[in-house]
Amino acid sequence: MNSLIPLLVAAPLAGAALLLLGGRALDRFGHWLGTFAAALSFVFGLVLFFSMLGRSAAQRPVQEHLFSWVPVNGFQADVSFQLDQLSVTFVLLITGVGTLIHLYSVGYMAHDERRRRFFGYLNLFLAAMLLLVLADNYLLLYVGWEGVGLASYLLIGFWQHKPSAATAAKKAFLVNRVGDVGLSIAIMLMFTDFGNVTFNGVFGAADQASKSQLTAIGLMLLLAACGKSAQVPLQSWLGDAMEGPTPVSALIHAATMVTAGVYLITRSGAIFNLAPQAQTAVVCVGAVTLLFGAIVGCAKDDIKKALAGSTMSQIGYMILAAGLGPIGYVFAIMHLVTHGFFKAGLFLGAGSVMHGMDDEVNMRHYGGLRKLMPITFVTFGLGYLAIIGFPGLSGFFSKDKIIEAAFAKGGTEGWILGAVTLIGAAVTAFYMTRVMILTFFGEKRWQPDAEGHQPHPHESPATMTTPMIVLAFGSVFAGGLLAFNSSFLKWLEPITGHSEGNSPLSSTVVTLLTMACMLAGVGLAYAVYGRSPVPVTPPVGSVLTRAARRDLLQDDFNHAVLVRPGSALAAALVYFDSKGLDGFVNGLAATIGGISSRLRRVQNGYVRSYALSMFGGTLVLVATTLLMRSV
Amino acid sequence: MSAVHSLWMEAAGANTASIPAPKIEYGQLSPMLIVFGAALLGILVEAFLPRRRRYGVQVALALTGLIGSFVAVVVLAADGYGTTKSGLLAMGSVALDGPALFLQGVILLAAVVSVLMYAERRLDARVEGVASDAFTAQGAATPGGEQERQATKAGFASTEVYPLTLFAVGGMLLFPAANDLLTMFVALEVFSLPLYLLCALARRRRLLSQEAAVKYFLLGSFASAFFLFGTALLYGYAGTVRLPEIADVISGVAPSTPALANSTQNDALLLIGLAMLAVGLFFKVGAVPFHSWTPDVYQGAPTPVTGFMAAATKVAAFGALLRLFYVAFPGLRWDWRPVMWGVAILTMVVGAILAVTQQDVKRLLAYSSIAHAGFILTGVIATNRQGLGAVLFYLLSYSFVTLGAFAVVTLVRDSKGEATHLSSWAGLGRRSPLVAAVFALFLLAFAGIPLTSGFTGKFAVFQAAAAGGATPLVIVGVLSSAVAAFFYIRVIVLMFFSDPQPGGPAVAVPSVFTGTAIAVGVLVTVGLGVLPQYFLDLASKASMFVR
Amino acid sequence: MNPVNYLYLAALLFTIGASGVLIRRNAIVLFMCVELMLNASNLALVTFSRLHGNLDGQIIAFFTMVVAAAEVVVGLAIIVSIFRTRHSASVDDSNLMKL
Amino acid sequence: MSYLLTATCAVPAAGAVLTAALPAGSTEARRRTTKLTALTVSAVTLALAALAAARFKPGGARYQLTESYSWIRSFGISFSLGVDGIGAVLVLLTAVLVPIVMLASWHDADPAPAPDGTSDSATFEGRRRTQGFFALILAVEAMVIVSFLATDVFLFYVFFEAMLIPMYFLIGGFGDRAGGPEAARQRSYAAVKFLLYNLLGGLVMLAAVIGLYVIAQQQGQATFDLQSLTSAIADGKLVIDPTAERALFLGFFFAFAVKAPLWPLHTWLPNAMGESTAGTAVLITAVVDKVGTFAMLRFCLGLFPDASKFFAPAILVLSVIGIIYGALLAVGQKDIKRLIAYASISHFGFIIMGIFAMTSQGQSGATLYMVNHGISTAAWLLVAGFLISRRGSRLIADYGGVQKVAPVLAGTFLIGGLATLSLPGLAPFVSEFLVLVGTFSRYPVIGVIATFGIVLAALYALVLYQRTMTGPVRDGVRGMADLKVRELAVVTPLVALTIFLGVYPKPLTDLVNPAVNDTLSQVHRTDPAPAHPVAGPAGGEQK
Repeated sequence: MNSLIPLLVAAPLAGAALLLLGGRALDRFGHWLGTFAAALSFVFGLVLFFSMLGRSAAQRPVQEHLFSWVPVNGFQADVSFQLDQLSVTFVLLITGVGTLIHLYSVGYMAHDERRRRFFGYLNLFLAAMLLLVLADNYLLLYVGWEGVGLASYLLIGFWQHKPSAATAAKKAFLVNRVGDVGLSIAIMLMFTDFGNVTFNGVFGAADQASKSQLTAIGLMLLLAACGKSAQVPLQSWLGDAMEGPTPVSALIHAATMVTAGVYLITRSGAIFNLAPQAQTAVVCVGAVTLLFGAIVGCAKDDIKKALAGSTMSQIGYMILAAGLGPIGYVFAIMHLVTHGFFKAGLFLGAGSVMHGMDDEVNMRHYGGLRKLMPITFVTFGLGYLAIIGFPGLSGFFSKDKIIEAAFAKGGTEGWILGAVTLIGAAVTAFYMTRVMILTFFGEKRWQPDAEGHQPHPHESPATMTTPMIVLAFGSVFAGGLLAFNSSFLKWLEPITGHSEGNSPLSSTVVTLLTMACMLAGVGLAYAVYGRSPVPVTPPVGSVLTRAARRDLLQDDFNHAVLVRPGSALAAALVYFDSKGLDGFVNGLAATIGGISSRLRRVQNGYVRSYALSMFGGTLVLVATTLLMRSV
Repeated sequence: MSAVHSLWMEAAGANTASIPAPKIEYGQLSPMLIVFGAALLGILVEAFLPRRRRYGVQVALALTGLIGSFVAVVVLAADGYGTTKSGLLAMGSVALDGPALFLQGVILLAAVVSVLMYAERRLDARVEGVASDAFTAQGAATPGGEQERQATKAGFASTEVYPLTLFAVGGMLLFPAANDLLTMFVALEVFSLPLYLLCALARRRRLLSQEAAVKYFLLGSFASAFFLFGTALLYGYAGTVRLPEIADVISGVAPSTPALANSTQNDALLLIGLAMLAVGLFFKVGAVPFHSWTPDVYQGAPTPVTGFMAAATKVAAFGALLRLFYVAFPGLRWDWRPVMWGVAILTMVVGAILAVTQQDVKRLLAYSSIAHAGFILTGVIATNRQGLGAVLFYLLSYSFVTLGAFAVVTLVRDSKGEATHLSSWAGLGRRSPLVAAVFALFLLAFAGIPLTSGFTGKFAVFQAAAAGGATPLVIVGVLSSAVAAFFYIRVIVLMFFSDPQPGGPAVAVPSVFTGTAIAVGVLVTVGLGVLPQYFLDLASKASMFVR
Repeated sequence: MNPVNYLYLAALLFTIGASGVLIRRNAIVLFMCVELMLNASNLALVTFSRLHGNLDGQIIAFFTMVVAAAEVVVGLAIIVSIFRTRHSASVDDSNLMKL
Repeated sequence: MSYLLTATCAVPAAGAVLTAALPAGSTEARRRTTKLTALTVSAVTLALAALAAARFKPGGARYQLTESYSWIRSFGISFSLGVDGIGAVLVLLTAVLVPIVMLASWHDADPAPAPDGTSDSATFEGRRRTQGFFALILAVEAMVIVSFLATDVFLFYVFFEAMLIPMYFLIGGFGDRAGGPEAARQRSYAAVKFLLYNLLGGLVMLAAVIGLYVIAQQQGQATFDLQSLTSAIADGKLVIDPTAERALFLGFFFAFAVKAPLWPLHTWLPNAMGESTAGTAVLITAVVDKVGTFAMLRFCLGLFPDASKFFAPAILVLSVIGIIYGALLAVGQKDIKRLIAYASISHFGFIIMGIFAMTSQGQSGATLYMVNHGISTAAWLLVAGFLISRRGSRLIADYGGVQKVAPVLAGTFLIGGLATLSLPGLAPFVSEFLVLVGTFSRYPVIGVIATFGIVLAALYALVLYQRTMTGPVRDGVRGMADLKVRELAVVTPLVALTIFLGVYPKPLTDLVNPAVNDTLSQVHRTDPAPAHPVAGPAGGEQK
């Protein structure tokens, strides 16, 4: 049975290899091949899941060692997998949502001549992501970690002929690389501290290490998580990543890859639990991002960028929860799963809208689409209700738990975090309502495209709507299912551990507060956007709005602090290299040449001066010889 | 000398009946005797043979003499005269030992190759329908004058260059073997005087040639005067001019003449004399600051003669220098070494730096020869057996590289004769890759690139110097090698990577003579680079002076 | 007279000769100065011979004279030929080759 | 005594002579004969090298398959060859790359059309151009292999220096025809710069070689045999006083640092790689330069253990500067090949850092890095060369949108770039990470700074890809052909190796580890022990 674990990764990897190397012969059915590979992996995942269900909690985690990968004396890293409750959760999410999105893409990418390659990249992504969650050591995790980065790079830049897409892809990879530095250093720290980089080894020895060492490792892991999960301060790439095809945004930049940071922190709980300062840092990052993303989401007119802001904010919730320690791990993962459903659904809905609107993304050019795209409207709407935490739907259960956990942190910290999460909930409700109203309600504000064609919105084909419907089911029921009888808590607890904390507020009070915040957000949005016609051109807005439209000036900041000085430094070094180092050498050569030309003048062709030099030389010789004796 | 002297003393004693005939070991002196004999025959040929037949006879005679002499050297060496049976000849005025035989062999081989280059008559365009070599038709004729034109037309040739060369070779054979200062002085003059004349005999650019001769002559005799005065002072110090006896006096084994022994001037005489002798020899090897004649003379002299001078003169002069410092003045090591250090450093550095901006290939090679003199001096300074062997080996390898290089120079010609300006060498590698490649090989050997003889020699010399405690010299040597490499590479770049000039020089197809000369050069250069063991052994076996 | 004085004279002559080489321009005069240096050496040799009481120095002097004579032959030949070409015996005119 | 190693060096050497001696001619058939001959010779060399590597037993003596012939007895010099794990992988690298380079340079040495439209095949040079090019490549191969196999310091030095000459002619004589009218001048400048820098390094090393010999001679060890010297040093039979040892170390190291090249001695590399053909550039950076880093490991550390330890911190600082500096300069380049050259400088910083971190991870990583950098840079550079030959320009700004017209070319170029930025799963990652972890465990600060090099690597690699391959199709790029069969044959093995060694580097590490352990014991260094070692068998199924 365990030998199925490598096949989880191998199936999509083989699919990717076939699709990318296969040539044009595969053009006709390549997309189905890709979908099949994903589905196969999902089936393997299910089989493994059920076999795991059949074992007792202590025997659920299994290891599968393939081969020794990097063996150098003390440093040993193997290609070896670990499947436990946490990873199987991810496996199911990844392969499940992944399969649906493959299916969706069959329709969405139908007219793209490079569709085969698109599926190849998607399969590659799945393989890397599965490797990430299945690795039993940090170095192999790192392979998956960067592998998903690569897939993300390839898919964001899939429409490479668009310079904006190519730039966005590069930016995503670069920012992620900064995070990867953190992961690298964390692994090196683990090696120097423990002489080991496997999960079991490191976690087993963690309690012997000093707090400062653990804090350092924790902070470096946080840096990695920030990069991958688009958390402040490495958040800037996610908005731009929306340049990729919408299925990509749904799968990678909403449901799975961006949540890898949450996985990493949860997985490394043994380290974080012993490093409170690192945990504090995690919580702060989560809290800041939570608000940051939400504010950005309020200001964006591009539907995908608004959703991206929302993703950032929701992952902020998860990171925050993960930073709370055993109080929050389970809920972080739970929110991750529910978010995977409803956010993927929302993105697919947005893709469906764009599909119908000739790839228009500006919500101010939408309006009144609910009648023309009923399925999209309903599925999107369910996703909307889920995300704002409408009671009974997925988001309600998971988000509510996180808010409770935030309060449960205790002390001033708990109050602050609770307040932040509540504000976040309100703002979430506001911007999501805004998205709903702008897109599906109100009057038509459709604009002709560059060639003057009016859009003719229409419902998407079945390959696209089916996944949306499935995901909508997930958005509605997943939360309840997981929360029911605390089944998810019990499932994960052996891996992550759990503690209740001591909340100053009862869970009912928290729920009520959350409800109130949500309603306030919805109401405000309706007051602003629902009661009066929405202008096609955005109003100037307040300073905050303008800043939020520019992603709260994050790019400007990066540009001013990193890019511009960086390019200036590079230019200066280019100059230094040619004028300084080379100049020094050339100068040396020129000096020798100069001495040579000057010395040459002594060779003036006159016998007498030659004789003089000989005579002078003789005198010096005689004098030196005599002098040497007298000394 | 003292033998001659005692002869006189006894004569003064009116004991005429018992005048012993000086003992002359003709067999062991045969290398020199053969060469001098051939030279004398050559003069007879000049005197009695009709012009048309002189060329062939002279070439044959010279080659026979030189090769015969070389055979004699080899036979002597094989008989062990270089090692176990080494000793003094001609009543102690000539030494027969390893270094002498080794260097004589090198000089003779270099001379053979040079004579091959002399004999080349195919390179220059046929002037007035007559095959012409590198030498003027009539040395006495005014350049560009009617007389010269007529002589050329008549097909005259300066065949006297062969006996002249043989005389020079004879002197050179004697020079490193000379065991007293007088013999050394005589040998110096015997090989210098013919060279002065040879310099003046170029066919083309005769003004330059004559200028070279006059410069060489005046400066050369100036230097000889120093050498002679140094001899006088040393004689004054030691009362003898025989090198081993001088060494004995210096080391106190044999007390000097009482007349001067107590004089406070005593050591001054010795040291000044030593310095002046050194001047004479430094001049010949082209060490800075006694080098200034080298570029001018190398440039002006007929190229085969330049090659001969650059190779053989340097060998002979270094031989004498070695014998002087190793046999006569080993006890004064601490006095002369600092001076030698200075001279060696100056020579390496100035030679290399001055070469950087040269535009004429012959001058470039001249400066390169100066730099090489510096490298060899580092080996002399080592004052150990290793150093001696290393210098011997270096001289062997250097002479063939330099001969080969000058031989190639004779090939590159335009309408005015040899095209020695570097700009006309541009793109040579594209027109005549073989010639350019051969020249590049010689340049690389000069630069000391491994797998060429230049590298082995440089390694041997530097190694000996380092072992002798002259590490700073090695470092200076290495750095100036780097500078030197710059200009060798510049020439290679010019030949291979520059576009040929329109109307640039053509490469003449040589006859078998120059062809052989170049081939020997290539062979020795590569051979001593790749498989030097035999010759290193030879040099090392030879590296013991007889006292 | 103290024979050492001859040594001083020899040194003086040698210096005069050397200075002459440095100062004069005419090739013949230059050459004569060189001869003067050789003869200064001869004087020194002979003097030392007297001081040491052996005859080697005197014999060397004879050799030197022969060598000097040979040098004259060669030197004059060269100088004459260059004079015929340039109609000048000034060594300063012979500087086609330099640098 | 087997003759396998001698054969491995002799075959390409003889091949070089043979190729050069093939009849000249400008006809296609003649040229093809030349090329096929050279290719066959290099294939035979590869087979011999593979055989040698197969015969090598990782658990056995440090040097195996040894051969020794007296060469210059006077100086204790012998023609001694022997292979250790490090040498074996590098010989394999060389033997693998040379045929690929030949195949990639198939038409680089065809007679170039002269400016006036006529072919230069009329000239002698034009007719011999092809022979010359391929003979020079084989000569370089032979010399490099000798350098990797030499167990005699002098023998190594001789070939270390001598290989400059064929390299010099390769750089100066054969350009990529993309430089415009200035090209010839630039090229000869680059060739001279290459030669002078390396010659200076070599001469300084010569002084040190002599010094070493003299010291050894004074203590009765008049030999250049590496093993005798190292064991004499280890046994205390040969004692070099610290000052002298440091001076000698610097002499050796200087030469290797020029060749490698280490900042700030690197400035010859961008010129040399920029102006030469892509194939030559691969030879420079992937093969010849490796001799420098290889020699640091074998000679600097083996002969001067204490001095190596003494200078290690300073060298690490230089190498980390090189990493960041090279990467930053790569970012600032306008010329594709110069960009790759600066990227290589950054990578050489990693290699040198790994060597002087003096940990087994660092040194094994550095050795792997040499191989992986060779393979991946070869792929990147050769594809860049194909690109440049299509457009006739090296300027990044002249390209754009290539992926639209030549997707396979763009794809392989991307893989090359990804390998350069050490993407996990590709070979360079393993080595880079080992170097970093090895450095970090002893010098954490330097390790951390160096780690930021990976961000810059991503920057230059992706910027290059973005500017050349993505975006709208530029005018000069329209109609550009995709990779041809020959070009695919060049790229495929490289890409395959890059992936294979990224996933399964064990065959190489098994070869390299014992030699590295031996080297470390020569310098009396052991890996820093972890602060809190994991009890019991750590991680996986290791021994």
